[in-house]
Amino acid sequence: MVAVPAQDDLRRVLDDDGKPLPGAKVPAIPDATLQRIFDTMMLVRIMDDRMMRLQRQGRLGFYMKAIGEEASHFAVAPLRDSDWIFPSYREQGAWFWRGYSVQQFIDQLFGNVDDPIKGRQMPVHHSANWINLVSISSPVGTQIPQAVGAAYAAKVMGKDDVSMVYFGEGTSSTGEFHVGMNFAGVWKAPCVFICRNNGWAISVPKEKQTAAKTFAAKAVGYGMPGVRVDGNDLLAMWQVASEAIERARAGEGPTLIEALTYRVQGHSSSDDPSVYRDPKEPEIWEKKDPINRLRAYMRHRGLWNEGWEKELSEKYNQQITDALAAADHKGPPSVETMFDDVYEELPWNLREQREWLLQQARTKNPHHHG
Amino acid sequence: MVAVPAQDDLRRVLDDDGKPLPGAKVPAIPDATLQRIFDTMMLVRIMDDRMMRLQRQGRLGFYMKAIGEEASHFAVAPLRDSDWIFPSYREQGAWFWRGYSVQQFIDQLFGNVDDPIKGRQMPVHHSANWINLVSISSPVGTQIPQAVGAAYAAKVMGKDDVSMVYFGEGTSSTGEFHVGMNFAGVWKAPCVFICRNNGWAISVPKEKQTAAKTFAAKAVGYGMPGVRVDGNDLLAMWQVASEAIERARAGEGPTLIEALTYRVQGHSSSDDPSVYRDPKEPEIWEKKDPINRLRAYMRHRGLWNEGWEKELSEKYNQQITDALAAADHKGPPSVETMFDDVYEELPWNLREQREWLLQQARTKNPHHHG
Amino acid sequence: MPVMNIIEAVRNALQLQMRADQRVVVLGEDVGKFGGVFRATSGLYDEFGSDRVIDTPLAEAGIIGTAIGMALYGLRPVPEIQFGDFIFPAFDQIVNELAKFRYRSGGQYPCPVVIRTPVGGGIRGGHYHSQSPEALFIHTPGLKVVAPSNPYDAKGLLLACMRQNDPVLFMEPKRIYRASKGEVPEGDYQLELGKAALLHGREDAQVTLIAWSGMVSIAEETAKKATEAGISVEVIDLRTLMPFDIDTILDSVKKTGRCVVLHEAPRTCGFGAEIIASVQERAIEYLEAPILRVTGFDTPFPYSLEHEYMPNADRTLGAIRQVLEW
Amino acid sequence: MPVMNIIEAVRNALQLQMRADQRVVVLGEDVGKFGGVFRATSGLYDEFGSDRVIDTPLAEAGIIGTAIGMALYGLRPVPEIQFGDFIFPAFDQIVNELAKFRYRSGGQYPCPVVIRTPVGGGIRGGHYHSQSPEALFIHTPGLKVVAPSNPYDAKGLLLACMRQNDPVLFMEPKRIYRASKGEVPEGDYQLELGKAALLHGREDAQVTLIAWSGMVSIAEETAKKATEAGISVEVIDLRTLMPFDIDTILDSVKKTGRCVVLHEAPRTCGFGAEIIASVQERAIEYLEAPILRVTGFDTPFPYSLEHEYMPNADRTLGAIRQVLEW
Ligand SMILES: Cc1ncc(C[n+]2csc(CCOP(=O)(O)OP(=O)(O)O)c2C)c(N)n1
Ligand SMILES: Cc1ncc(C[n+]2csc(CCOP(=O)(O)OP(=O)(O)O)c2C)c(N)n1
Ligand SMILES: [Mg+2]
Ligand SMILES: [Mg+2]
Repeated sequence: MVAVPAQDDLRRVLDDDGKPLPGAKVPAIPDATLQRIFDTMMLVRIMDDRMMRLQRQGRLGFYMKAIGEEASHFAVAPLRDSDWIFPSYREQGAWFWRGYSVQQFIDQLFGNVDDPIKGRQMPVHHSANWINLVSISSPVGTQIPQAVGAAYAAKVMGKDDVSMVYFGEGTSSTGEFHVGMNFAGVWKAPCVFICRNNGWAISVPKEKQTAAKTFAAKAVGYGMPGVRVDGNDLLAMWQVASEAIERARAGEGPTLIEALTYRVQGHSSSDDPSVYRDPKEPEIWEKKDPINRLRAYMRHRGLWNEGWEKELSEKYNQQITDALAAADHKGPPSVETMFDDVYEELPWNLREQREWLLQQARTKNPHHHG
Repeated sequence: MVAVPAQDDLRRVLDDDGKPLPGAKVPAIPDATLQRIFDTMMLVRIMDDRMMRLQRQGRLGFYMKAIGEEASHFAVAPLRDSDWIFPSYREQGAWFWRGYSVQQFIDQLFGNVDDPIKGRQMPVHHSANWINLVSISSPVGTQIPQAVGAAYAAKVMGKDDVSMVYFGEGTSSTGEFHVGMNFAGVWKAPCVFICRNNGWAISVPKEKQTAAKTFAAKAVGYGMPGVRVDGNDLLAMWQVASEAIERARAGEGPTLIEALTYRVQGHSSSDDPSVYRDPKEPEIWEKKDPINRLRAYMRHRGLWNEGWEKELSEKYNQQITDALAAADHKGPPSVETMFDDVYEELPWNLREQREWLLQQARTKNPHHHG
Repeated sequence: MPVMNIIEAVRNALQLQMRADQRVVVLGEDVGKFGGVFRATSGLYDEFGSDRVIDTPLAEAGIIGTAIGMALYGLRPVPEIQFGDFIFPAFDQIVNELAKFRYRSGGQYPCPVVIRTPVGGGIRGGHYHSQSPEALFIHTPGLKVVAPSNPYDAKGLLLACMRQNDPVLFMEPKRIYRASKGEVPEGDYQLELGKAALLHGREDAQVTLIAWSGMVSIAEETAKKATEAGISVEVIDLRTLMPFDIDTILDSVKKTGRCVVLHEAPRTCGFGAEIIASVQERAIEYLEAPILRVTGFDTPFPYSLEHEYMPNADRTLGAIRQVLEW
Repeated sequence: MPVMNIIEAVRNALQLQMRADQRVVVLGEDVGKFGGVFRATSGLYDEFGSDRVIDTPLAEAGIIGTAIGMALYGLRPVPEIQFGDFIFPAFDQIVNELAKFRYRSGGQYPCPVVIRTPVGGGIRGGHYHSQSPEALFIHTPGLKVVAPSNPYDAKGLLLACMRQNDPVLFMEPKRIYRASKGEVPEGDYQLELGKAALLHGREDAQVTLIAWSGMVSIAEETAKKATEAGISVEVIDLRTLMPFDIDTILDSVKKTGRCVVLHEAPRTCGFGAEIIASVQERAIEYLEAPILRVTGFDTPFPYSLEHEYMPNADRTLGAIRQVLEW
């Protein structure tokens, strides 16, 4: 890994057809691990597809897909369970990889009584402290210095945990990106930065985000290595992430990884890309689809067969169907929970407001008292 | 100028004794201009010295010196009068160069009735719109995106004005630095960024600000050239600034200039560096004093003689003495001016508060009404 | 007269002013080709080009910081912050720079920047697509704060904002961006800043109900229900929050002796508190009852319980009954 | 008992807690070797080392953002913001992240960060070394706001803050950092958050005077002058602003029927407004006069006219006379 990445040196292992490139060093990923990764990528793809259809039917308020970007989620695969992940809103794979269940995922989308965050936030703003996945925020970039703080904490507490933080290329324009990267460099924090460069920030193309040759090049300003990797190449993602994680754990400091991928569909269920971009652009990228490439590679290796994929797809479709059915019977959290967790204990103003709300829910003549 | 400055290529013209370095291209600065620059540097040095003594005598509330950093102020010398300057608080030379008078400078320090900013801000927070010097703010870095906005405005309004913005190396850690630099890169804004690297941010050494090899290297992340220059070498400062200004005016975009210099004394009149740094450090730098080096160069060139410097020093000391005497007779701005300029016109709440204050100033029984 | 919704009225105002004044530029995230995530700037990019309708990098501090520099140099920037909830990365540029520039420079550097941003809940937006931050900016000397509740006011006020020389935070009620429709003159007109609108004012009004932005529609609904219940309520739509129209408020409260303030933001230290303080300082002897507040609760804005969180007509009517029965 | 000033009391609290709890770290600009520009952390670097007393790069958003991450992982960060005026670059991290983390994660991620910052005017600091931003944070659900006025309270409250699990903004009155001296126990003690101090409370008190932070000394001076003028004033030092001690306020106001609120921040939408609103909602029938405010003016904080800007005892006494004569 070099401090200044030669602009066009893009780390790749597989070609677009999933064949190892001549001379490429293929990372030693255990077969079972590789299969679990493929399994999880399938779940992400199926979940995205089902949830979007649900949203289109008006049964789900909002959703954000990762279609075409799934491989980039698996930078988390080489992490240990005790390592912390600070995700953005487009890394479903990271959640499922750590064991976040289909039911939990769907309960969060519906904000029902079983939602791990008690229906507090919009769909896709998950949080799962039992697997060290940190609460997702809407304001982009805020998680970057937070991840650096957690990495620093691990270091001074004598643990050798690493933190990994995800963000999009558009988010590299925020002040949060800068202060987080800069603190990490100075502190040699055990932190791995994954910039998911999917080419677009809603309607704004990457060319309008920065004049830098690459996003990886921004690492120079922070005295850390910057690596550019084919984000649709699972093997390359694994390789580059493993190196950065080992570096961090060994006390050699942070790394910025630019995962080059593409947002094949709209920004979110509310977005319509046809207004601002050429429909041909996504088509080019569909040829580089990360799942197709991994599938092809695994087939060559004899780690994949049609039947297995069919099973996976049936299994996950069934799980989703069941989870939706279960979610249908779950109501929202009870009204009084609205006041919990603002503070550890309710201060008088919230106690008062809570009592008032409960009482007016009971009476038919609601009225507000001071 | 190259996009990635070789880390140790420091642009210099003069050696520490003021002799042109072998093979160095000496910029063609008209003799009169060079003498005016020296003249202005003398004024800065004398002013700093006198004001600090005044402050020590308790006759001035607060002051900030630029001793040892004066040459870096003259990146503004190759600018046109119509170009805009967004200073930080440590570039006295830029103000005097544009014709801000000793009396105005001192009236501002005292915040008296003739202070160009009506006594609104602390000492050294000057503003002079008649010479395109923008109001200084305490929050560091805020002027950086502002300078970029002004540069963009000039561009879209079809003017070929350039804006130049100053900040310290510590300020490069702020989010404001990042967003300003990034917008400038994307917009190819006619803006010149001068990072005065004087080694210290109050008590924090530059090593604790960033892990980057140099501050100039941060330009890479914004797709603009970064140049590192000996900030105590007036000729090199002029040369590098002229190149950046021409580039900007020609529509080729922004440049980051790191002016390597040193804060020989305390951060401000409130600071005591002996608590946090080795007193030997400043001594090394006194040998590189920018005024000594320019003086030596000009002497070789026959552009300086002792008598002239003596005249300058007498002239400015006299001007300062006179200005102080005049300032002594000037009271603060009148009470009612406190409410002006919050808005173009006083809204009712300020009219009411103003009347109340004036009335209670009159009566001996002040009391507050709603 | 054409019927417009708030989005269309805002777009129309921007278009008119950009045609009238070359110095006006629009900047922000997705405001260009896309025309903004709420489409308030759609069409402007095609008409005025990428120099005047600017898709910026993703950085609110950069949007406001550069807008300030543009204004200093002579442009009339109208930046858009995509959601009011995302204005905080620019908070320092707004409260320490934009608001203070004229004052701190002794009047040398006015800073005519009009910041447009959608605010308020009711769109299932949760914590970060629902906030109503007006109180923070009203507490910041140097800023004006404008908050229209309907298309006619939105256009007239926005035009007025773009033609005066102080910085303005222009808050747009996103919940009713499209739902609120009304007749809006195609041509030019302005509404004076600092003047409230008195809705169905009447001599025999028993209660004064004060609201702004998205809550005005709730106030209207409440007034209707009140009338059905035989209670006559006079509604004040403040329209401008800083400076707010104290005279219209006092005239009404002195008449009714009873007042309720309705806002979406959390109660504690919300703008309702200032209205109450200002009124009782000037007219306590007219008050027949305490001034009550119907507001959001002192919690972050919830997602699933949004409906329970938002003030509604029943709650407001309850408060009106309470001040009457007091 | 040793006599300490506020700086010494704060330092003493930090030192005790850092000794008692390995998880406590201090971070900020110049807090390390230099010990802070006000020297509040001096000595800590030598005793606890650079891992726990951290000189950060110059970026408030980074200081608070990393402090949040530290707290999530298990440390107890006590960041210092060098001046309250420089807290705004971190505003998003404070109001959108720190304040909401526990809530938005369904209680999974508490965020025990105690932000120390010096506030208030009176040191010839002009716009940017004088502000009193409490209202902005009191209006932000999820934060606690603490504002001691003397060394004893500063130590007891800071220790309490570092031992509870909610984020706190701890505002220190810089004008009297050294001027305010008093006896402070060397050892450990805590003061309960949310409890005000009633100063010279008396049965026959005629007026309730409410203040906090640097204004408490002005309130005391006013009370003295009032006594000389034959007026008995009861002073409430709120100490905690969120949650504030409504009971102590109501007990006093119900007794006196007259109240004046004193604060340094600009009047409009300041915390005084909330106190007035809350009191009149609960006790208007006890009020013999409007509740008046003595505050900073609605301007940026001026330099030369600082003395004229700052509330003082004469103005406060004037307001007390006014509520008495009303
Ligand atoms: C501070 C902030 N400003 C604006 C937004 C609105 N917004 C949500 S996502 C987004 C684009 C993010 O693009 P990128 O970082 O590339 O991530 P991607 O969506 O492509 O994964 C914007 C502008 C926000 N969430 N936060
Ligand atoms: C946003 C902000 N944070 C903190 C401060 C306090 N402060 C004033 S100057 C300074 C150091 C600045 O160092 P540098 O940028 O290197 O400029 P120099 O003083 O060396 O010229 C600090 C931390 C400030 N003025 N603004
Ligand atoms: Mg993107
Ligand atoms: Mg410096």
